[in-house]
Amino acid sequence: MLDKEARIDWLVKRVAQEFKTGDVVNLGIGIPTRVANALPEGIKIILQSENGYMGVGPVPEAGKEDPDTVNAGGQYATILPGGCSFDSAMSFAIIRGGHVDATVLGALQVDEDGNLASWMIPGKMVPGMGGAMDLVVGARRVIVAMEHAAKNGGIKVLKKCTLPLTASRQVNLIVTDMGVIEVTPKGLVLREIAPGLTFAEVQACTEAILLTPESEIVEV
Amino acid sequence: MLDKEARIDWLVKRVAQEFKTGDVVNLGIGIPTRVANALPEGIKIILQSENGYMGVGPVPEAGKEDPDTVNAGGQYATILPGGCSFDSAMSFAIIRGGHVDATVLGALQVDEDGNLASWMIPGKMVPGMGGAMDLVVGARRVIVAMEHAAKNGGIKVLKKCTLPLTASRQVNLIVTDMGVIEVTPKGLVLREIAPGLTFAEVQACTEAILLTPESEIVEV
Amino acid sequence: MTKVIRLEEAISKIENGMTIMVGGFIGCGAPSQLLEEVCRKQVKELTLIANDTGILGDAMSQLIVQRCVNKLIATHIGTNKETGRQMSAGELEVKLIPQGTLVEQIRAAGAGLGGILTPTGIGTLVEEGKQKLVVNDTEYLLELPVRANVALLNAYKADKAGNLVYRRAARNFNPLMATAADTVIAQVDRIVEVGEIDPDEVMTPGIFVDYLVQKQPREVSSVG
Amino acid sequence: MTKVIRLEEAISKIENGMTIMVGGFIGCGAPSQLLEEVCRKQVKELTLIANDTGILGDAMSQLIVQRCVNKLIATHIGTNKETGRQMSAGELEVKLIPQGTLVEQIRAAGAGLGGILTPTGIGTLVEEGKQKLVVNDTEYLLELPVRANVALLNAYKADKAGNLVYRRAARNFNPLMATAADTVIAQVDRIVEVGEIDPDEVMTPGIFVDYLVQKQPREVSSVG
Repeated sequence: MLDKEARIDWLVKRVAQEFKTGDVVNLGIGIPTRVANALPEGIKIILQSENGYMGVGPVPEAGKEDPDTVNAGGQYATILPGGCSFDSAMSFAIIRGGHVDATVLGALQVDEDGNLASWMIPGKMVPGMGGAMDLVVGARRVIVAMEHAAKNGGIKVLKKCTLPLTASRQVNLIVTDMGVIEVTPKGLVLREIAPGLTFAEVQACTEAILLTPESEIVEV
Repeated sequence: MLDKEARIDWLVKRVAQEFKTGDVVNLGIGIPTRVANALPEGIKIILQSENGYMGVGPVPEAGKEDPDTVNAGGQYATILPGGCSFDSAMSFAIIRGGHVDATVLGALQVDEDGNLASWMIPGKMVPGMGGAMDLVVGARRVIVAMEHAAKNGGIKVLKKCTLPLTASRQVNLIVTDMGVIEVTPKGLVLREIAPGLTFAEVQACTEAILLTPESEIVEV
Repeated sequence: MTKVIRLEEAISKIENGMTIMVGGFIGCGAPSQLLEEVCRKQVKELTLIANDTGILGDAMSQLIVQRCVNKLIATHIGTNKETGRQMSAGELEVKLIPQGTLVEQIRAAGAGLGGILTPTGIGTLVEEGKQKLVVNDTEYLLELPVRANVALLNAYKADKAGNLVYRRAARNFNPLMATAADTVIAQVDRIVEVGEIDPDEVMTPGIFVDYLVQKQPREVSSVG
Repeated sequence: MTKVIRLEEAISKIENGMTIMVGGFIGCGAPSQLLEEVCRKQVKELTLIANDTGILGDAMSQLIVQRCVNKLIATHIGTNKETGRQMSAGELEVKLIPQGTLVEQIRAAGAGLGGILTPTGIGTLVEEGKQKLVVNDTEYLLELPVRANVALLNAYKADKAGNLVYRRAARNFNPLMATAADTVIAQVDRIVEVGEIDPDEVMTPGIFVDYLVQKQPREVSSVG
């Protein structure tokens, strides 16, 4: 089995394979942000930043930061040639109107109906949903990219989310450090397993029942 | 009594007295357009053109026409310094959102409830409402500027409009070549009479009962 | 993989029976050369969504004159007498909509909204068949999104990524329609390289625009 | 009758208990000097409408830290821990709204719409207490307009007629809020004469803007 950092690398590279040139993609904070640097040779996607521009470029060189050009996480950013800026109404028209091909974001929980919980833990952490609810409803494809288990070992891929939802039935794909899971009408199909792991090991870390690509319930 | 052209001049000048410097005003085609050139000394208003700009200026000199700068009637126009252009969504946000202080427009009929008919004569003339319905609903003040009687002598200031309405209960002031009529909860009050006319002469050309400024019903 | 294509190829995206949106306001900002090609190709049975049908003689008006359209959604048809004639004769189905409402319906389609509530049209024929809602003691009409298969636009400047810049009153419906059609084609006066337009100058993000057609300069016919 | 006034005079328009809207996105495009003056003047019991409450230490965050606000409408408060603390302690009323919904609510107020239908929030806590409508077999939430007494904005450039130009990601909520408040005050880096901004460059028409405040250059404190 790979070590943790290598497994995250695998996850990030695997998400990056989901895109084709010209796709408009919104990447969330954290692991999803790393996808931008892991694209296969020759694939060029257009990154949207929901605070108001298209064509997110690399982090600026030290000393060249522009206080008016930050990403949705508040960090200094750049705009690539061919990019453009706009107000929040246009930004969310793009998002809600189905003009974003894919959004990649983290999750607290995700379940076999494609429900997503990512914005609050009642009584404990209530940062707010920001643009996440619009992104998850509006993007053509919703890809959850996260570590398979919570830091405390808690299970995150559930039969039914227990935390307040970000959106109902919108997740299409779950890519974790353990594998690639597609949300289908029949349930969660484990399409790929991370190097060195077995189906049973992934299922053991998952509450929802995983299906094989042949779409049969697997005896664990 | 003044001749017809002089009476229209009186009407136009009288409408122009309704504004104060800084007012945002939308002027309809025809008689209303003439108001721009009849403003009292020192009064500067900001004219909006619903096809997409603020700061309508004078007609351009011959040879200096810009095909991208036309008014809502399709005629060549200019934009004054301090003006700005925008798309139709912003234009009607300005109009519907209550950011236009007054709209001045013509009418086929207007009645004592402040109803306005200006956009169609069934089976005869159906040009469409264009931006008129939004202007009449959205402008803070709606001023009808028109000849008191129709070309065929027909009466236009009625008890109840018979033509399809442009909007219900939105007209505030009716300025005609015969007088200035305010729409009040009690009914139509004839505030001013054009030079050389009598109250009885105005009432004779009006179906709705006109009230004196003292708000008493007058025996004609 | 450039977005810049020839006029004929662009208009080949429009099939008989499609719904098209066309920018412009009484001709100003209308994509005249795209429209001429639609007429030349004799595309038929179109549903046309536009502010108006131009002034008799201009490119927009010819869509009606040449009977490419059998259903029209517009705000004003008074500047093209042929539209009124075909409507009266029962040859053209016409739906008239308040301008501010049509604008919001197109925007709603582009922005993924299910509709908007407007006070415009309350107490008029525009109410017919529509749901009314009361919010804070005021009555509103629920107006639904309006979208098209193809949008034909006019822009002053574009880069090869499809970012568009409009000029003066020629902007009007163009940027809204860019968001509300499956295929978006813009006729452009000046096409520049990627990077030549400042991000803040862009009025329509390039992601909305599928094809760009270079507008051809025309000889101005001398008078007399 | 110029719109350019002093900072102190501008902030005197804000009274205790008012509802204010403030542009900016985690500090970027926030009117920092206007906010500092609100704090200095200790305006109290404000309802604040903003995307977020800044990063602890910046001007926006100080509105919360200095307890100028007793009700907050925002989309995200994770970057200012004091906001969460006051909320948990019951000292601050917080209403969290999806960002795209807040944007449309502000726009609706400015554009005279009675509300908009959005799919965002269906099946979540955001539904609570809201009317649902079904359009073309899809469920939507009816979201109502949101407006304020005063809007505090940040712009890069303005002319003395109040026309505003924003820069890059500093645009965000600023142009929307300009349309949805009784009094609109903008902090501006560069104020130029009327006529110096091209009509097509303007992002917020001057008619929306009541007052302009010249942003004062600050000495950049050297590190270490």
